[in-house]
Amino acid sequence: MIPALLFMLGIGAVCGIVLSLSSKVFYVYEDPRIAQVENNLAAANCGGCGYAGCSSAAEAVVNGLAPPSVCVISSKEGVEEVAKIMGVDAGAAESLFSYNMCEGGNRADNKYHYMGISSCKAMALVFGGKRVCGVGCIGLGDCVKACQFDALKLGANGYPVVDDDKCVGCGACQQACPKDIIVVKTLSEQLMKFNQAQDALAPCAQTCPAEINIPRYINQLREGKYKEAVQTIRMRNPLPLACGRVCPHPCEDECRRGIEDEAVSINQLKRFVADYEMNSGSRIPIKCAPDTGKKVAVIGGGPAGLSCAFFLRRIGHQVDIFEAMPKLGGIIRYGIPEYRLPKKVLDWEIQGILDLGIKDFCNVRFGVDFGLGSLMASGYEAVFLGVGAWEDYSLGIEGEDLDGCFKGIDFLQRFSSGEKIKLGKTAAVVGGGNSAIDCVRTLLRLGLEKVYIVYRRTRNEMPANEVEIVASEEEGVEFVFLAAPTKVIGDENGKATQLEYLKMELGEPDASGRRRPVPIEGSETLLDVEMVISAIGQSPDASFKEQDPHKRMTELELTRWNTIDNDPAILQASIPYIFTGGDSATGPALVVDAIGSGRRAARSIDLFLKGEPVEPVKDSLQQKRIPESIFTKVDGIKKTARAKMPEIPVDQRLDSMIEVDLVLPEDAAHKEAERCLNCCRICYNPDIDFPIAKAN
Amino acid sequence: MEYFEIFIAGVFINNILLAQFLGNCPFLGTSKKMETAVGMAMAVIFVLVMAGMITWIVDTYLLKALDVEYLRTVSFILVIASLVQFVEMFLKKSIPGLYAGLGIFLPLITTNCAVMGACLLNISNEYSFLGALVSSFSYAVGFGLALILFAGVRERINLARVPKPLQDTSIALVTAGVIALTFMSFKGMV
Amino acid sequence: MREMMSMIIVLTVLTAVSGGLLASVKSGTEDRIEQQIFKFQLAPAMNDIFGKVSNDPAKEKFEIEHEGIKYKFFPAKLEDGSKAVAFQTKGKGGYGGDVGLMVGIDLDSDQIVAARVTTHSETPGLGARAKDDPEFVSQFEEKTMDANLALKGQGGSIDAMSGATITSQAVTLAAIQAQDLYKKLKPEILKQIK
Amino acid sequence: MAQSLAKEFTKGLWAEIPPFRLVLGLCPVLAVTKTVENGLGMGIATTFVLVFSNLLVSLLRNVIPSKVRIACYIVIIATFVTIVELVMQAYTYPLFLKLGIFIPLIVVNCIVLGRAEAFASKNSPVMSVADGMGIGIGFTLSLAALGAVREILGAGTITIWGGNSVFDMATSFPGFNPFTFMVEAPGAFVALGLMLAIMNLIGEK
Repeated sequence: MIPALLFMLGIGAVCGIVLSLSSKVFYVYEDPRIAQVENNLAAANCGGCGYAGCSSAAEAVVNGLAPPSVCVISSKEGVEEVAKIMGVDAGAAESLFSYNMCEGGNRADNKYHYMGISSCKAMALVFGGKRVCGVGCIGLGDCVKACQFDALKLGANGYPVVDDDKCVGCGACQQACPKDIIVVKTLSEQLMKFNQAQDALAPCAQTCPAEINIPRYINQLREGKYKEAVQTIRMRNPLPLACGRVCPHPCEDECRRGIEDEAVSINQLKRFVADYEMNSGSRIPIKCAPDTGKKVAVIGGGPAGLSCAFFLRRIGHQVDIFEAMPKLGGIIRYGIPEYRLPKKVLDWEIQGILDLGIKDFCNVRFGVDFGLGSLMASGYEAVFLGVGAWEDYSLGIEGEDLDGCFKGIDFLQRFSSGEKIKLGKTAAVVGGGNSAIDCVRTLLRLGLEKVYIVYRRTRNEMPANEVEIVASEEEGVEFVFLAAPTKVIGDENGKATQLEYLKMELGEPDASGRRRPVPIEGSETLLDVEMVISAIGQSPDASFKEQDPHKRMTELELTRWNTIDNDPAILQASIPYIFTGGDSATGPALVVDAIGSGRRAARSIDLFLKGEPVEPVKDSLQQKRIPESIFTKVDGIKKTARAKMPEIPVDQRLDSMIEVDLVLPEDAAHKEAERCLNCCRICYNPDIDFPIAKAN
Repeated sequence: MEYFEIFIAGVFINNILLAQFLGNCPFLGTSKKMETAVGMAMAVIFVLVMAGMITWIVDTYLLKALDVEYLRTVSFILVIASLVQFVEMFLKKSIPGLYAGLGIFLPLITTNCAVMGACLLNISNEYSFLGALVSSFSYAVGFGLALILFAGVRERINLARVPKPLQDTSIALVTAGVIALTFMSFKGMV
Repeated sequence: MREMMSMIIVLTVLTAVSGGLLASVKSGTEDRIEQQIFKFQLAPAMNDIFGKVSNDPAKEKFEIEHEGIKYKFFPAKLEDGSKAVAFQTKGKGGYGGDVGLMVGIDLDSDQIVAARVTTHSETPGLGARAKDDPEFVSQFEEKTMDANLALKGQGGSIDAMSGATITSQAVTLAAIQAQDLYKKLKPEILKQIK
Repeated sequence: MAQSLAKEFTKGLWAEIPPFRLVLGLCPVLAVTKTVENGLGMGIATTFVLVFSNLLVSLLRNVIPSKVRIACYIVIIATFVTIVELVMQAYTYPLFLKLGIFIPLIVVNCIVLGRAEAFASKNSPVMSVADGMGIGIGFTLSLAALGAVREILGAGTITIWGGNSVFDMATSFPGFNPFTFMVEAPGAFVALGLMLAIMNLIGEK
């Protein structure tokens, strides 16, 4: 009895002393959460989880490599406890979901006859799989086999479908997939994903500046899943209603169907599902990641600022928008006329974004009412500068300041703000872009008798959207091509009466590929107009740089076009905590460009806030094309006519600012969606070959 | 020569995993990837040799001397657990490079019956100190050998189409059975 | 510091309590364990070796220490009146460790009365036969202390069990050890028996 | 209370039955299941340790400092293992001999330590005992089942307590030849693997 007692006493004391001393002597700092998590794992160190013991597993959980449910013997309470500990850091606590990029569409042909074992991994080893399409899903269901939670099925078309309720985000499927078709990402990661050279991307999705997964939402529309389609769009674009109306849809230029037939009318389909949501009377809930506790200021409530704020909010940051105008929207509120984008629609859309918990402060001008100093003092850790390009270029000709002369954006904005403008009976709008068209079409609706467009090149070179040009032609605008204004002539009261211009002829093509107009000597011509509006482009108004007394402001660099200088891949300005995008960084561009750059800036800001190096997306496409995905011919297409956009007849639309373009009816939208070839989405034949494809 | 026999017997004939059935949990757990298997094998060699020595000393100079051999189980496991925890803390602080490669496997070994089992076998075989050292080492090498072989096979099996009910652990066990069968042929070698 | 102290104290107290508890369980079960060992390991073997005896070997057992190891000797009075002693030795080298062999030796003629395998953990069906198969161990009967009890393959006089050479060898090693021990300890054994 | 108690108890019998659902504690599972008797004996010994160590860990859960908790749990478990060892030696000696080294190795059975840490250290003593009992009985049943399969195929018999054969293949199926492979080491792996597959098959439906 005594020796046993003494022996155990001794050995216990020795072990206790050694352990407690060495825990002090060999103390190494590690994330305190690792110990907390480890305390809630089973501590059997059994290795059943595949990690080297409980502390490695705990470390993996804390580093976000393993889910809280990593432990195979832990109780449910243990898992919840771990999840709670990890909940302190929202970034890591965000639940992961599998997400498959490739889902349904047409099949790719076989390159060879495969007779090996039924495993994607095995087939991928042989020339990257038997399908002609090198990027797509192989479809033998390695991911399904890998899933322990029954959350994956091979769907009716043979591609994997994820059941979000069952998926725990363990990542087994992602590891099993040899093609990166199925990826496990948090919502934030999905939102911050940018097109990369190795992705399975249809040409349209490569082209879209906002990088919307176009084939996915068209497919969802086709299946009647309108809500899901809207959600797909909102992963990349917070303004589907606005874009569905005003986007010049560069995506359609690359549509494979357009090679043999007319391109799919992608934008009308977007408008169809977006309008469906608005008219359904209820908003589709938008998921956001848990709060991170970081604050970001977005200056400028235009498309770029709204997009940046929307995505920052969705990945968990607190965002406040500062806007100089009385209402949010920027150029799409004040630059785009009511008949193209009704204010009611825009209000509805912006409210949806604000409902995520974004605060807006309107009627405050950066540099005047607040500055960098006050933002920093209020605890904002980063700033997105999206002030747009509102400064019209002037023609630089004599008589430009006469009564009756206006500048394009200024005119549109003043009109939209409800200002009463003294109008004449005839007007000439100088310029060939969308702003010029917006001006002439607005003027027509204001009751002018004769409206001219004066443009120094020909119709072919007009940068405005084709549909806009056609609409203005229909509405009776008169085009004066190859004309360079030289003088505005006024009467004795200083009122404009005539516009003098020189006739031009086309010479050699210039850097932009357009043929340079050359003036014809002595060809001065007079046009009788009471109003002259110059809409020849804008540049950002960077007056805030001088107005803001904060010293740091002098470090902000501008380009010679007055745009804010930034690194185009990460959109960081010369002051590290300032990011910029949209027109204020690029000069006037498309709404959808601004939306894309807003999201890209959100990604950079997120990295910046997390203290990680702000690096460009690897192999980022940024609207470059993947060469192998751009075809010159497409076989087997039966020509079917593209859906025609319904619109209000010309005789009914000129009396008011009523919206001209209408949404496609449901059956037409479905018919149009059927025309989509579902490029880069499914690359195998699901009917044959393997039992796993048949069984599921 | 005697030590050579102990070594061969420990590695092949009485292979701790496949013939003695000790240490099977990490055998299945850490054999999914070759990388983990190698790390685990090294860590086991490291710990088992140390544990073999220290438990032999505890047994000979304390348990037998005090005539309290029935406390062997308690004292061995306590000593092994403390030793592993100590080594882990030591490596983490002093040799972080080694810790990253090998140390992270240490906690997995605390409750590894291969370590405890080998120490108990050393005692029941009445080895001398050197004999215990050699046999601990050989058991550990045997463990590593089986683990690495098994990991290699398992990586291949991942490519094969296995009927659903047999997937994962199930097929792994059957495979382990086949490997154990090959090890049976070493019987009678010494 | 308080944390360290509590770590040491809790662990020490716990191990001490454990030691005390185990010591009392041990002392409570000690006698019974001894009986069990005798009953299940030694008694059946001894029965086989000696047949009927007129004394109680378990009660009269004595211990002799030789080269640091304590050996238990069980004296027996056989039916024919002759005296014998039984003791256990271990042969190294079986598959699962050692093979225990109980050897009974006639004190007058110095011949082996019989031998039986007591403990083994050999492969069932093969090595295990050493325990169940009387033929193999019966070869030791009536062998003198000078007989070469090694396997025939190694120049001795014992036939190995077919398919179980390793076990057979372990058994013969135990038998040779018994011869050796008996020869060295005979005077002391006689002194103890009186 | 009664309901959750029943839940903790029954989950060990199917939902979390070791070693099938929780692939843990494999060493004794493979090593001692040559016969039903061995399997049952091992299972009961493990259950005893599970129940009492769960109880004690649960009682002491607020006293033990977290840095030495593993060491403390191990001491508690090892103490009960030694008690089992001594008691088995005193009362079921033949079984003790057959189980051999695997009795002390209950200490390092991941199931025991796993339950102590994952369950008992966070729950009340009553719950912990129910949990230990459930898991222990599940473990015992699996061991016995595996033992039965291996013994029938490998030796052709089922033997329970004291060497009485309750079932003999040779009498039921004349001409049956024992499949010695099954009682050897490789057979253990294969038998467990196949039984796991059968469990999966049943679970799927």
